[in-house]
Amino acid sequence: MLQSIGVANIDELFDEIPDSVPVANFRSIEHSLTEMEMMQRLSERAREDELSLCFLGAGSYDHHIPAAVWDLATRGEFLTAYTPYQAEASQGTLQLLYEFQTMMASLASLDVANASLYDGGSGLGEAILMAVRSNRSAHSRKIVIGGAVNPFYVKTANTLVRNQGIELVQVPHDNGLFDPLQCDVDDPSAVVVQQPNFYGLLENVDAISNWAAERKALLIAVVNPLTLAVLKPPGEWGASGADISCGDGQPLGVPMASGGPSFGFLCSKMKHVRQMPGRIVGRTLDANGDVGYTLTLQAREQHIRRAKATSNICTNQGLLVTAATIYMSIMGVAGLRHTASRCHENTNYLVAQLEATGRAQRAFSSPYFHECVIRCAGNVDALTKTMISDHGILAGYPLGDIDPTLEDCLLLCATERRTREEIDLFVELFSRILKES
Amino acid sequence: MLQSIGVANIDELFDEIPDSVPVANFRSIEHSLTEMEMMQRLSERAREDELSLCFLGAGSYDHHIPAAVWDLATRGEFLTAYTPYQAEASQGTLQLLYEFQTMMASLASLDVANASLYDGGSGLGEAILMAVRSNRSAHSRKIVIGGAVNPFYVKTANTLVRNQGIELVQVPHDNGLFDPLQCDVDDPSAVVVQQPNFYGLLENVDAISNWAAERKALLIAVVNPLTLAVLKPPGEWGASGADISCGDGQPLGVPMASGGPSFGFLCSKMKHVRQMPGRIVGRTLDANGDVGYTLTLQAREQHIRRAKATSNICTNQGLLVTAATIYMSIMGVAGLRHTASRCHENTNYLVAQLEATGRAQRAFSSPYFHECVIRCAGNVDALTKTMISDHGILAGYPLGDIDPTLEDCLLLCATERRTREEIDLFVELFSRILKES
Amino acid sequence: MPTIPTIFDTSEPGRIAGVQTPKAGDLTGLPAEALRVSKPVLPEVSELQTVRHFTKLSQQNFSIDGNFYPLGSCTMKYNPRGAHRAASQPGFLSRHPLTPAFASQGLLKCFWDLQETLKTVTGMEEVSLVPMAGAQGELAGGLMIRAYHEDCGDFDRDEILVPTAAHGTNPATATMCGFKTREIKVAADGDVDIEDLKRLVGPKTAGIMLTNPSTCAVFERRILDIADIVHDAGGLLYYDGANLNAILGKVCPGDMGFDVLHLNLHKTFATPHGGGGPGAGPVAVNSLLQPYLPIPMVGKLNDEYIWLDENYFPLTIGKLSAFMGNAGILIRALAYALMLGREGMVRVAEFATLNANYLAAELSKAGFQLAYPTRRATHEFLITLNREARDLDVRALDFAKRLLDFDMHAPTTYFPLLVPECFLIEPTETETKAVLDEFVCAMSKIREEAQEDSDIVKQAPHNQVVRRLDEVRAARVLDLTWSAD
Amino acid sequence: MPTIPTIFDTSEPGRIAGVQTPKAGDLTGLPAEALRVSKPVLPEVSELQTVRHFTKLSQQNFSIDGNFYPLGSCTMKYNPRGAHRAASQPGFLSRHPLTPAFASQGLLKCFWDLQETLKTVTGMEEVSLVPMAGAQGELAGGLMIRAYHEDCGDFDRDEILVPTAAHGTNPATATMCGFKTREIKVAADGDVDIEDLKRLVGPKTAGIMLTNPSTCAVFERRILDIADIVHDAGGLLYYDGANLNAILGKVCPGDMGFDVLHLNLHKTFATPHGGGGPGAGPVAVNSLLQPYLPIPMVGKLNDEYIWLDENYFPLTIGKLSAFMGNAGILIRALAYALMLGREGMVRVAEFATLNANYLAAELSKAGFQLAYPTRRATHEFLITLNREARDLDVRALDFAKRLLDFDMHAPTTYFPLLVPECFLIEPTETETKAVLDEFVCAMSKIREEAQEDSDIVKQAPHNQVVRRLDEVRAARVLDLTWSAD
Ligand SMILES: Cc1ncc(COP(=O)(O)O)c(C=O)c1O
Ligand SMILES: Cc1ncc(COP(=O)(O)O)c(C=O)c1O
Repeated sequence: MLQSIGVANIDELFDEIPDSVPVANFRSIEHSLTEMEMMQRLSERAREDELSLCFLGAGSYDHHIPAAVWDLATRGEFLTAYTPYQAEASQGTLQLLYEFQTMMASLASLDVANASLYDGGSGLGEAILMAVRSNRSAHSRKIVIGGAVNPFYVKTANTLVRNQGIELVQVPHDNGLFDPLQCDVDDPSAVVVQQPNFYGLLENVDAISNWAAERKALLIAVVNPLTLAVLKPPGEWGASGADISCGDGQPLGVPMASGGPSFGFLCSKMKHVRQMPGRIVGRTLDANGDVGYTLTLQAREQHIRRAKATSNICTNQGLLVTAATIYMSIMGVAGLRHTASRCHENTNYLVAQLEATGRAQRAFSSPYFHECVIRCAGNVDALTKTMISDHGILAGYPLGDIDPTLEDCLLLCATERRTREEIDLFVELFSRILKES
Repeated sequence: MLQSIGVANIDELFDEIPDSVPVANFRSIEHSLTEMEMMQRLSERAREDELSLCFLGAGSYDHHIPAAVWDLATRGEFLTAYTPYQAEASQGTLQLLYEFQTMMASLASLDVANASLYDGGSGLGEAILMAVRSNRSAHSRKIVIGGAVNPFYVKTANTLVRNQGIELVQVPHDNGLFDPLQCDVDDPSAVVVQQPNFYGLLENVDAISNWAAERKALLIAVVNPLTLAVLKPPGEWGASGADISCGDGQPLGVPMASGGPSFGFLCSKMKHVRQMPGRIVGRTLDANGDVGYTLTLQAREQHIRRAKATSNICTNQGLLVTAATIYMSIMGVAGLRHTASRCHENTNYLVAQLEATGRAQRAFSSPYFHECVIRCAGNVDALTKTMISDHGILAGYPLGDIDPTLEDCLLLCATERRTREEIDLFVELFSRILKES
Repeated sequence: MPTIPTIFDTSEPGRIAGVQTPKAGDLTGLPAEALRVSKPVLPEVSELQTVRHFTKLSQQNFSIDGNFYPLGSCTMKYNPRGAHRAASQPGFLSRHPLTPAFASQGLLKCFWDLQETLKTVTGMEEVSLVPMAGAQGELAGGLMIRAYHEDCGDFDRDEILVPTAAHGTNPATATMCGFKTREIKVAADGDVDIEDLKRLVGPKTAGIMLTNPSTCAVFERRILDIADIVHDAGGLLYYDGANLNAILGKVCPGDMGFDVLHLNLHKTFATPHGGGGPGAGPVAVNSLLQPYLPIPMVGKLNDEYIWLDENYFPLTIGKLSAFMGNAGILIRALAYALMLGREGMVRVAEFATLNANYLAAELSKAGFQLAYPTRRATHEFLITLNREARDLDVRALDFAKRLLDFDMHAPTTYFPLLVPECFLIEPTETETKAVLDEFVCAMSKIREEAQEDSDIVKQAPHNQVVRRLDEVRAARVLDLTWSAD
Repeated sequence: MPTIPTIFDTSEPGRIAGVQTPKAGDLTGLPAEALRVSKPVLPEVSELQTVRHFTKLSQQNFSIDGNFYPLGSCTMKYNPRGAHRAASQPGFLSRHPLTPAFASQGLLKCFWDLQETLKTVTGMEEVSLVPMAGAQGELAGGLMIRAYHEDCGDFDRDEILVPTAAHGTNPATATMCGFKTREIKVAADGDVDIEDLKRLVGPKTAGIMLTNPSTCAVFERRILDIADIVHDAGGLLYYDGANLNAILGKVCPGDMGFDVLHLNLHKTFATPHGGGGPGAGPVAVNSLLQPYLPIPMVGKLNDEYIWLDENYFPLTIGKLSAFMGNAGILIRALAYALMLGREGMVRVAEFATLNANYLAAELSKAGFQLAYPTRRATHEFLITLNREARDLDVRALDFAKRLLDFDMHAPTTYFPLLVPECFLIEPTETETKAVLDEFVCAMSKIREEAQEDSDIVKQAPHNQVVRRLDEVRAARVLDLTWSAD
């Protein structure tokens, strides 16, 4: 090979690198390990972190994932392909994405969906940017955010949008709920509401939706896609429905995996599609007139529109979308519905049993779904620490971390994976630890 | 569908079952579980049995398996295919088997290999039957078995062959070795020797091979295929080489998995091929003159030859062969050679360290490879129990179970997966436990 | 898709997958004459080359995951991925086979549960999970029959009866057990010819091997009579469980007079067949044969699970494998059984039978000839393409090859031998009506093609990676291993 | 292979995968107006139907595991299965993102190790692993540059310079950061036009975004001069790490004058691209920008690993994701880094460069035109098919489509925009010489075909599941979701 190139050795191939750039010094990097040695090291670490039971949600949920989902998603042809730039050689991924878009749009009861964003948090940022671009009638660049929108999402969105002169105005929650009447922004460009909200409570989405519409603000719905099998979908909220819906796809067959990779999804009414960021797949015809799939509306994207693109996103979260599409196919309508309702019933049971101990009660009284805030008679920090250290149990999210008024509160959920026995065990430990502390 | 068939309900479809056969009563069978519930139950059980370190071999070895091996072998197209009866729709499996046959035959330095038998034990049984069919010059149906052939294999083979009037004559081992001169059978039909033998010792295979040849007995070589990367292959033993080689394929990329599924392999000289049991794949041409692969020599098999078949085997261990073929491809010559030699060095180190404690010494003095018998100064049973219960360590195979003269002996090996630290830990525990007991 | 060079063709001396190659170990001290000098023919390729090669090869396989696969007698139904996952857990995969029972309670409990389930499923007294496939189950069964007669001092019983339609493993097994095989005729309606049976049965009869539904794909209606006849003559009844899918939860072999049987877990219990295997062929027996079961089994002693070996079963026929059969397949089967549960098991037989009868009805309406038109289909059924062979000069084999071009695997062909030009078709319960309808369409289309230009069918397949393969050449010009030339 | 109906086409109302469907939970008490009435369009299929559908779909994809995939700028090299396995362990997969640090020491140690490794690899002061792809890394970088200037009281710097050849994400990112983009010319030899740079740089310059090797696939030889020019003007240098594969272990971006950069772990560190993603785009900075890094990072406090959040980095640009980026991808990258080790990293650059230069040389000998014939290829190189377009009326696009018929993925086409009819070809270090030779053959063959009958090429592909797709129609007649009609 060197001969064909006409050099004497490999070093010569680097002769355009100026000598004044020092040679890299990698001495601090270890010598190479074999796969076996690498696995030994990383297995040890993985084992170190294993816990046995999870009652924590707050945006990432411990659901059952059918074995088929990842067996299929990790087939080499899905796992090791690039973005489907050559459509004819990527019909598998492209058709899958078309099916995904159909499922997501339909779950949200909106017209279109894109092929994913990074995650729920950055997805909200993109949704806001999209809304601002789309809502040309708005006078302000202010966005009203419901008080109980996932705080991690709000922070993330803020990082993304503030550089474009967009201001996020968060309305403090009222007993856990978003009351737009307590908002002093007259002309928001968009309104963001989450259903169920971060505290698991059901917002009055119809009223909020109408409130936004009256102000010509676009409505952005942050949702947990699994709950849409049971809850009224954003497209059907109020008189005209939400304009944009976004959220994190983790509940759809993606392991918690420390939060990533998961994927952000984005759905909207058709009229906003040209402001949508990210890949979109369309169905078309080939030279023979047969059906085929291809990336479309690429004129929105950075590789064509460059500085004027709807977003800079390029690599997205395709593999997770693959898994989610397979998950939704296996689960179907009934599977999703039953899973969501079972989570709700399990959480209901958990809450009832906790209240029965006399050491806990609901922090908010309005209806919740799937997840719930519990006020504890005792030190929440000590409780969660002991639960982990002594029992390997994640006992929920201590809300004091994000809201001082909820210092003695835990955000809890019991997914469909939690058995009665596990919940009973948790309740017993909960009560015992609080008593002893 | 019922309408098309012309019945009113499904029950009618069973109306040819006489009423006098009672209806099945499945009340003792549990109600159905979802995949999630089934996984919860079986995960609990799997976890219950986890141990952390393995120094046990005795026919099943704790080797590293590259991740790619099973990722590929469990692709649906390999995993969920049937025996390749329709060759044109099964070229994947067939070509793979052709490549497998090539690798195995070459490892053994023999001409042909079949596409697998059940396991090493039953494989020895089939090898003996094959030898008896093939050796028409033999006057007896006696088989001489070296004293240190894997006792589980011998037992299994015996179950298979004794019904055809074949007698296995085992020569007691002499200091762990097979000395054919101590054998009083004059006209064996075949001689079975294992290399390295069950005790890890290196037999004088050249001499044994020649001894068998002089008596017109076929020589059957039981081997660990991994060791063939380093040890002289059966086809090169003595003046004329072994006739048949068999063994278990577990060391080639198959997890220990409680012993199964693994696979038995069988290689032989070309002149015996028509007596070979099991599937064999051949390369041929298609109607266009292009290369393709198909099952061949089927006239040996039960579905054609019925009562006169070379064996009744039908379903074999194809998937494990798939894994082994991938394993051998990834590892290549160097990978297998280094793995085998590293096992040997690790075992050497283990033995040296154990001897250094003063509480153990080798039971046999002749050279061993990969695995070794250690005589312990103390109660072996108590040792192995404590090792498991207190430390999660499998401390070797107590040979007293199969040979009373070796009651205080352990058969030990340290594969390439065992680190120096693990071996040192083991030696320290070994010495401490024996001291305390 | 092009044909793929062998992995040896892409090999290059000295190339290694470094990340998989441990440091070489020290071999000093080993006798030189024990060491290898010749270099084996193994691939010398990178890991990527291996991955790409076998990915490509896999894509040249039909499979249940990719295709309708109505291979009669083989029960190619969906293999739940959950069962595979359950058995692939590290606690099971990394367990050494010689781990003592006290440290293997999780696994032993699985085996115990499966034994109990299979007892109920078969209606038998006791189960041994050891045999590694149906054929090894048959062998175990034959050896138990032999041991039983010998224990009764009955040394002359050296004949096994099988219907002419029997699967090849039945007579082959009889031979391996040291028996002779005698074939009984099958009557025109597909049932065993009772008169022929009566003629052949006698004091030399060790037993009879039967499937029910039979390999003619019909339910052997006079099974209880057959049982009486054989039992009265002092013989035993062996049930070949290959067709158990048809009657799961409906009737039990134990209630049909069988003394011993095997199950093919890779059929009825949906464990994947892996392109050839592995399978598992547990045997079940009534009390007569219980003492002879192959070891080891799992027992329970004061709430602890234990291995039952020759100490507990001194009359055992012995070991059939070095360790404990195909343990991993047994776990998959248990997982499947748990997911089916009581109600699911019955559904299996019902929908398998519904699908087969529907497909039979539709094919018949489409003008194809059922081998036993007056009989119900069971979980499978037989058609004969004799008429097509005669009138159109296209044989069952041609139909089979042409089906591949329709992206469907062919049914079992030319089995049983007594039905000419036959297809044994088993759609299984996991296929949808749409798929069955497509199959009927494909069959009709192929017949149409044959009517127009039989060469299309006779030269099929056309769309596979290879054209029709020359099997005669394969057996004549033996090319069984690759070599550089 | 036929085209595959959508999963909705095979759907049947009421069909469920029972084994995946938990018992329904109780919803009483929930307000009626909160509940869903409409039924979503989701598949109603069996598990087998799902498995078969997606197995079939997967087979319609080119991938690294199946094909040579020389997509320039994307570094499609072998994705070690071991790295994937390591990250797929239950201890990692089942970890909730809000698990406190004291119970996550295993994971945090992995992140720490990766941070340390990337510091060395880049020659920078500090690393944040948070960004989830290259583009998000760019965003983080841009925001840090902005924050830095604002902290310096320098509010007028609102321009980002990029070469005209830059990747689209660079200008798009500049916009998202609230900057304007100014494009600098590229000289005829592929290097940045220094005079043009000098003309554009100034007090409004916030920074410059560059790759090196550049998107023209040559090493930017005057990088140190560029750094001086920009720094002297008060701007900062951003390094787009997409091409880091070319210099791994040879030189560090930190030594070329860059202040901030991202890496694409899904390129240089071989994490699988999943048909679109996920990736990971860690950012590295020198001490100037350290205070602004996106959170969280991992720190060490008395031998314990801790999360570093806004309490430790009060000037941080903030969070970029709800939790901690693409954690699983980071573990894969660490696994890959461990397996490469010190010596492997250098090998990556050497063999990537060797393969690219060899392929460039061979293509050139075969008569194809290199875009920069006087330059060394780096890990990739550019050819222009301008002559073929002019003389034979076949465009780069046609070559690309025809290559698919040779079972090879096409290189990147029409990027960078300034080179007409170009292919950006990146063979990567994990391909063998034989594969490169096949590519040269295929290219020559296609040109021959074009000479004989250009329609073969212009109407390609011929052997794929679809013929050439009408992209114009796709954008005009928007069909983005399935509906029953
Ligand atoms: C009727 C019948 N009996 C026995 C067998 C043999 O079973 P196995 O392949 O599991 O050994 C088969 C397998 O095809 C069969 O169909
Ligand atoms: C030069 C260059 N810069 C930036 C990017 C964007 O990286 P990512 O796709 O990881 O967001 C790419 C990806 O193709 C690239 O090639």
